[in-house]
Amino acid sequence: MSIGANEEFRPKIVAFCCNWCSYAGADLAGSSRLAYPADVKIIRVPCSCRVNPMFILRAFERGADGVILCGCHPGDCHYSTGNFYARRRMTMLFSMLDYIGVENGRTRVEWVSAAEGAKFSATMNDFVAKVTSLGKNVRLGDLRCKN
Amino acid sequence: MQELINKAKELLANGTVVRVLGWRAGDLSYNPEPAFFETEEDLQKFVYDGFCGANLSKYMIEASKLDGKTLVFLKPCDTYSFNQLIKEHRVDREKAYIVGVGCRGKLDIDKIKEQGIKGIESVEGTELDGPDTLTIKTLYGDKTCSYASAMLGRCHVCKGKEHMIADEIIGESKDTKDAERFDAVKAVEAMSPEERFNFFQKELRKCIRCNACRNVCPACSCRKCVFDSNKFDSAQKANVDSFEEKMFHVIRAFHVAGRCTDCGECSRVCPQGIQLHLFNRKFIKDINEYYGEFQAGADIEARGPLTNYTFDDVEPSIVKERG
Amino acid sequence: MQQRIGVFVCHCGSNIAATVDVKKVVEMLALEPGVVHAEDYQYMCSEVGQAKIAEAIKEKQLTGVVVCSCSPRMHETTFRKCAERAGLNPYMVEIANIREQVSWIHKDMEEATQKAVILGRAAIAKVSLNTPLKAGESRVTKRALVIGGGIAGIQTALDIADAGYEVDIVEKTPSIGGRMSQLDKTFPTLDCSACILTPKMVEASANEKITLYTYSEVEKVSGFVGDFTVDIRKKARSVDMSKCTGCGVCQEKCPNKKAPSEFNRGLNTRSAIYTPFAQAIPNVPVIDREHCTKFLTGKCGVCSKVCQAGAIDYEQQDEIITEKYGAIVVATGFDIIKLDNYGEYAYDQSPDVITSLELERIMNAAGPTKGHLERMSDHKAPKNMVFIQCVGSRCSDGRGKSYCSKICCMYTAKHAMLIRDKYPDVNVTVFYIDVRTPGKNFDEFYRRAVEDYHVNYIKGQVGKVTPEADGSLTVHGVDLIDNKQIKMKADMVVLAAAIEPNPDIRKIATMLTASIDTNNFLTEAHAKLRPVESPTAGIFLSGVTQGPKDIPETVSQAGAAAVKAIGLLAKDKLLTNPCTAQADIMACNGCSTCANVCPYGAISYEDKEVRGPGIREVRRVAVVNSALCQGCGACTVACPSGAMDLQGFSNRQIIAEVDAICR
Amino acid sequence: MYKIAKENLSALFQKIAGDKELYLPVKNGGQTNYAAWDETVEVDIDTLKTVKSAKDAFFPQFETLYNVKREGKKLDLQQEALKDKDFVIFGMKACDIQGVKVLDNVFLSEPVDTYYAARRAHGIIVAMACHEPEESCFCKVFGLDAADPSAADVATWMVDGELYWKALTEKGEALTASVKDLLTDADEAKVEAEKAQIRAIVEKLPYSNLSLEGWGGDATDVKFKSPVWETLYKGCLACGTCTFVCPTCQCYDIKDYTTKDGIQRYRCWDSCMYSDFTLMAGGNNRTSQLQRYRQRFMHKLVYYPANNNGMYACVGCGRCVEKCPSSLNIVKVIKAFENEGGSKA
Repeated sequence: MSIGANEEFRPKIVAFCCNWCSYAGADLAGSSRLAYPADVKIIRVPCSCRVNPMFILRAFERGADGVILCGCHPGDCHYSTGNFYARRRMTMLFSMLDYIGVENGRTRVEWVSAAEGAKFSATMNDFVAKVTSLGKNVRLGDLRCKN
Repeated sequence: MQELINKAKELLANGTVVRVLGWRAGDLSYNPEPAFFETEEDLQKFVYDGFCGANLSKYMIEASKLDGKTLVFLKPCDTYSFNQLIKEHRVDREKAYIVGVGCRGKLDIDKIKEQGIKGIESVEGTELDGPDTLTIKTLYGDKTCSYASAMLGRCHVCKGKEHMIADEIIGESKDTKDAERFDAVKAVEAMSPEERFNFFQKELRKCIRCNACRNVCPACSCRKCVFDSNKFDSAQKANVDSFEEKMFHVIRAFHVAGRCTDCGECSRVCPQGIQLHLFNRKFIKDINEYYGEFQAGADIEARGPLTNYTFDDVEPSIVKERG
Repeated sequence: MQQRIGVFVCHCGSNIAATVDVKKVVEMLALEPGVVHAEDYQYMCSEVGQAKIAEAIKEKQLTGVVVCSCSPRMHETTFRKCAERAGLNPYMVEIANIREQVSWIHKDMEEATQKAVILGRAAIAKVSLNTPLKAGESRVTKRALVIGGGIAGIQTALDIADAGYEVDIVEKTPSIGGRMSQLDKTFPTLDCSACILTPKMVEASANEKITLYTYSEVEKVSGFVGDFTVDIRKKARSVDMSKCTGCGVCQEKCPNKKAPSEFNRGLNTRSAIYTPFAQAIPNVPVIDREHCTKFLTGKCGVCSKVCQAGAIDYEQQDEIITEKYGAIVVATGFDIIKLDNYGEYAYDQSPDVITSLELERIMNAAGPTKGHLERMSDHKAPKNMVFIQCVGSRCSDGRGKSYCSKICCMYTAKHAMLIRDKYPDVNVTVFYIDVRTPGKNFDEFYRRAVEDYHVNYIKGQVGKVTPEADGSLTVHGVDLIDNKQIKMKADMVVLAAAIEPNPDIRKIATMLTASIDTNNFLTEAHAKLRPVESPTAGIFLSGVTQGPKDIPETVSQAGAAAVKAIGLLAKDKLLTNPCTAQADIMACNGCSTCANVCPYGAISYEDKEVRGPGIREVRRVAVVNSALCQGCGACTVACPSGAMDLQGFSNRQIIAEVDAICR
Repeated sequence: MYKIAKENLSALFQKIAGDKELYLPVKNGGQTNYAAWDETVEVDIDTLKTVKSAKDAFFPQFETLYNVKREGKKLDLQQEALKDKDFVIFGMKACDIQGVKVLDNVFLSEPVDTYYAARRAHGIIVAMACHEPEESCFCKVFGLDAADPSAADVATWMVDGELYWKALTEKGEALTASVKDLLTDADEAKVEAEKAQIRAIVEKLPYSNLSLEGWGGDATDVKFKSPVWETLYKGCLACGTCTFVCPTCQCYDIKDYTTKDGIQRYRCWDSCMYSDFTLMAGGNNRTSQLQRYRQRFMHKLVYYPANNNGMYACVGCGRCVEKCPSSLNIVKVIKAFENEGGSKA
């Protein structure tokens, strides 16, 4: 699974999806056969507020090239307020990563409802394209996790 | 200083407190240490001068577990930390008798050494009501420097001379602010991403992972720090460049975001002189801009910005839009 | 203990196997640490597939199971139950979603197989850290709440009450009855709407198990399935319900009759003290304080003077009623869209351009024209009528709704037929995109309109309606079949405006934490298999709140929602989600940060003695009430020391997944 | 004895670095520490003390011991290569060299630490005399001569813009030979004057007359049980600054890092100040900061000398004096016992 010099760069993308909206949205994208690149791997969490910034940093440390967090639209959280906290936490984290010089295109939050399979697919396509254009995450990866 | 000692003696004598938390004179003229005093005799070594920069709030966590009240001397900036610790139930207000002490800015011996002054035998003029110029006797001759030029970086952006909490106040404080609090952060923000990355790499590469910043921090008062526990598989004491450079300080800053009072102790104690406040102050600046002005420790009742929300909060994409 | 993990890869017929090299996935995952068994099968969810899992659990003494199959939202429960039957704790099962997330969206076999392997590894990494969990129990309050008192809400309430449970209906307007009460006749049988609805309304009112809260709104909802607590705001009626006899004298004598009648869609006016319609239930008027002279100027008080019962109470205040419920049914219904985006139809310019719902009122004997078909501008009988279909429905340009409103084809056929029947000299033309009449006796109904009543159906769209100086209207349209422009005179134009969910639904959905789709219809737990349940446990969907439907469909769905609610209320206890937060008291700071973000108030603090190496002290520590905790995890991130963790989605489990994916 | 003008030092460094690794004090972000030389670094041989000691050159803060790679269910162990190339460490002071001697007693006695031994075998120490000793210095207390770092392979002095160079060992001679063309002959008169001046300053240092009376290998009971510790430790924040800047602290931890396809086993410095330092499966035998604090100084001033013929595990470099966030340090400990420790038997 290593990337040779001549091979096309394929990013590693971790997508955290809340169980109630975004994961269901991803399921809908699947059952509607709305394709997005295989580079995206989804981790199911109960709510966007379950996502600890440490998970995102961990992903980057372990070699992820981009991390996206998807949750219910503000106001539609299954747990009423979870995504509001997630929104503040991620704003802070992303701002800090940007501040220390990490390309801000590598992080994203998107609100995707259970009915938005098309949005899920479009979001992932767009995000993968963005991260691909940024290339390999060299600024945050741990040397020991190199390919 | 004598007034502080008299107050301590009085409160010990009348049984209001059973111990005093203050600073004990060091064996050099610039190294007083945080210390507890239990008797009048102990207090002979009590000192309060320009080098008493240590924030004593955090020591009150342990003192709160002891029987009886502790008299604690807090500078204006220390009182924010104490308030924050009350809010987080880490100190017991009832166990503290707080004497707010005056402050005219605290001194940094390294700031004196940076002026080329070596072999320091004594520093004079450090007391609260001392002169504007310090006289320094050294093995290589007598030197002078201005008080302000020897102040800790944090005092140049002082939050103010008001004590947020105190049972009584002894001594006058002076305004030492002569720079804008967020200028240093803004200067970094103004760099290109590449420059920012290189800047922080260089700064953080110095880290030796001694944990002094964490251990001195009143907000980092966890009984078991995530870096010492296996809860996140984050227990690493290795000084492996990549982790310190990229993760450790970001995680630490995030953990205290919204709780950090900007007391500046982390930057004061870093043996490698890393400008750790650049992280904490960045979060404070963002919080102020996105969620409204917030000063941790100013108001015990106020809800912390990261445990709060409004429906119309900015989206994380603001980071991108702002460029 | 070394884990013994079994991996089961499903072909899902060819759904997975056509794109994923299932054998390769088995082969690769068998190499993962801890994996002692790996196999594939056609349909893992089938009885045979489940038997394979059960057998492997027993024979290989598996401690964890990974099923690579469809979404866990589909079959996680199936496989958990299977594991439980085989003696393995059901929470030792993890699903790798290689259908929705792999085979259905990727075409390249190598790429898809590789991704399936990675998702399998992540699930293996996670299951290695799983711990057996046990579901707790919570009580069920044997009372249901129905939000909305239209035909959907009434039917649901009647069915729940029939089963012997208490049920409350909260209706925003002064009377139950809803949209159906505004209709004149109903398709396809053309019986009178009021004749079939009124008995239901009376039944609901008379049923001792049913409590009606009319002129009331849901204000606040807390709690969870089986144990909701709801605040209901009973708006001040200004009329004492216990005293009012419903004689109607107050409405008659009310000097201010200038308020637009909501019931008649603003086509005429009503008094400031009013019941919306004659058969209103309860038959107790309300004072519309925005139009009442007494409230506006302080002078008047006529109603109070004429009321023999002394029921008028100008001082009455809103009242908040707090009640507990085990289940909540949402039946908030619909309204028609605002036509602001459709200026070309001149709805705002001419009173003779009306909506179909307005036509219902015009045709109704109790309506503004006492049932006479006449133009609202000059009260003359129309000679030519044009119906325009799909106004705001099936819209692709973003002005209206993308969906089909479903009922318009049928009600337009009904209107056309009724008009042609009663006024044979009126020419009726219908412009349509498609005529959609699936349903029992529906197409026959439409054919009658065309064949027996000679309604002129034109396939084509209307571009513009122009009001002329002589009071007539000119309709500019296209005939797509003859491929020609049409320009015709009309005396009245009727717009089949799209329907949309009641605008209050957003607020209600937020209170209920029920998800809604982009069109504001409530989302079902499963679009096909669980159509009357919300993904939020204990919330059920009745009627148009879930999607466009006609009366018979609404009534049958209302019954279905009732059955689901009854199924819940029949239980004494519910098993609770064991994936709840837990505080490690050794690491807890007692700082209260977690409690600040808990939406359920599930975290409290206790002084507990803590013992550990060199530690023996009383500390303030967090305690989670697992019956209240819903497992969102907000607290786990707020906790600075990581003392708070979420069972089933622990920090280490999620990190293990991250690591496996990034490997 | 040879000399070289200060402005020619970069040529010297370039020459040495031609066939050996070269480590020397480098300024980065305002702080001076030992680092590998290359043309881009800012060499700083004027700062008396680097923040960290030169210990890393022989006992790095982090080093990989071996890697394990997993392929399917097979494991492949890959030993980390030992140091097999000579390197020069330039600018070490007398105290830092004594620090290495302290480490030698630990790592070179049986069982020999092969990683350390390889680095020692390949390391060439070029020492520098302390031009301007500072108030935190107290190497004299341990019998060291800041003016004449004699335990090195090469000793150097910086006098009036010229570096005086004197080979002391065979390794030193060989290194000298390899850079001979950059050096010129010199007489020792200026160096002797410099030594005298340094020694005069050392006499005046505030800590130079610190007494170690009562310390040493026989003092275990008396010191361990003293109530003095109860006051001393109170200000300690339990950070690891003192241990990490100390030239003699040698405690380490061995941990695994999970890589993509296996683990990396590494060792890293540990600090006896940390709460989990002696944490074992069965609990922790040091449960309070008092115990941890006491341990550090008992080790340096009592246990180590007891096992190493009276040699103290402190070299008087004074780094802890300068860097402790709470201004606690070994000098304060020694002084606190001056009136107390000996008499309270």
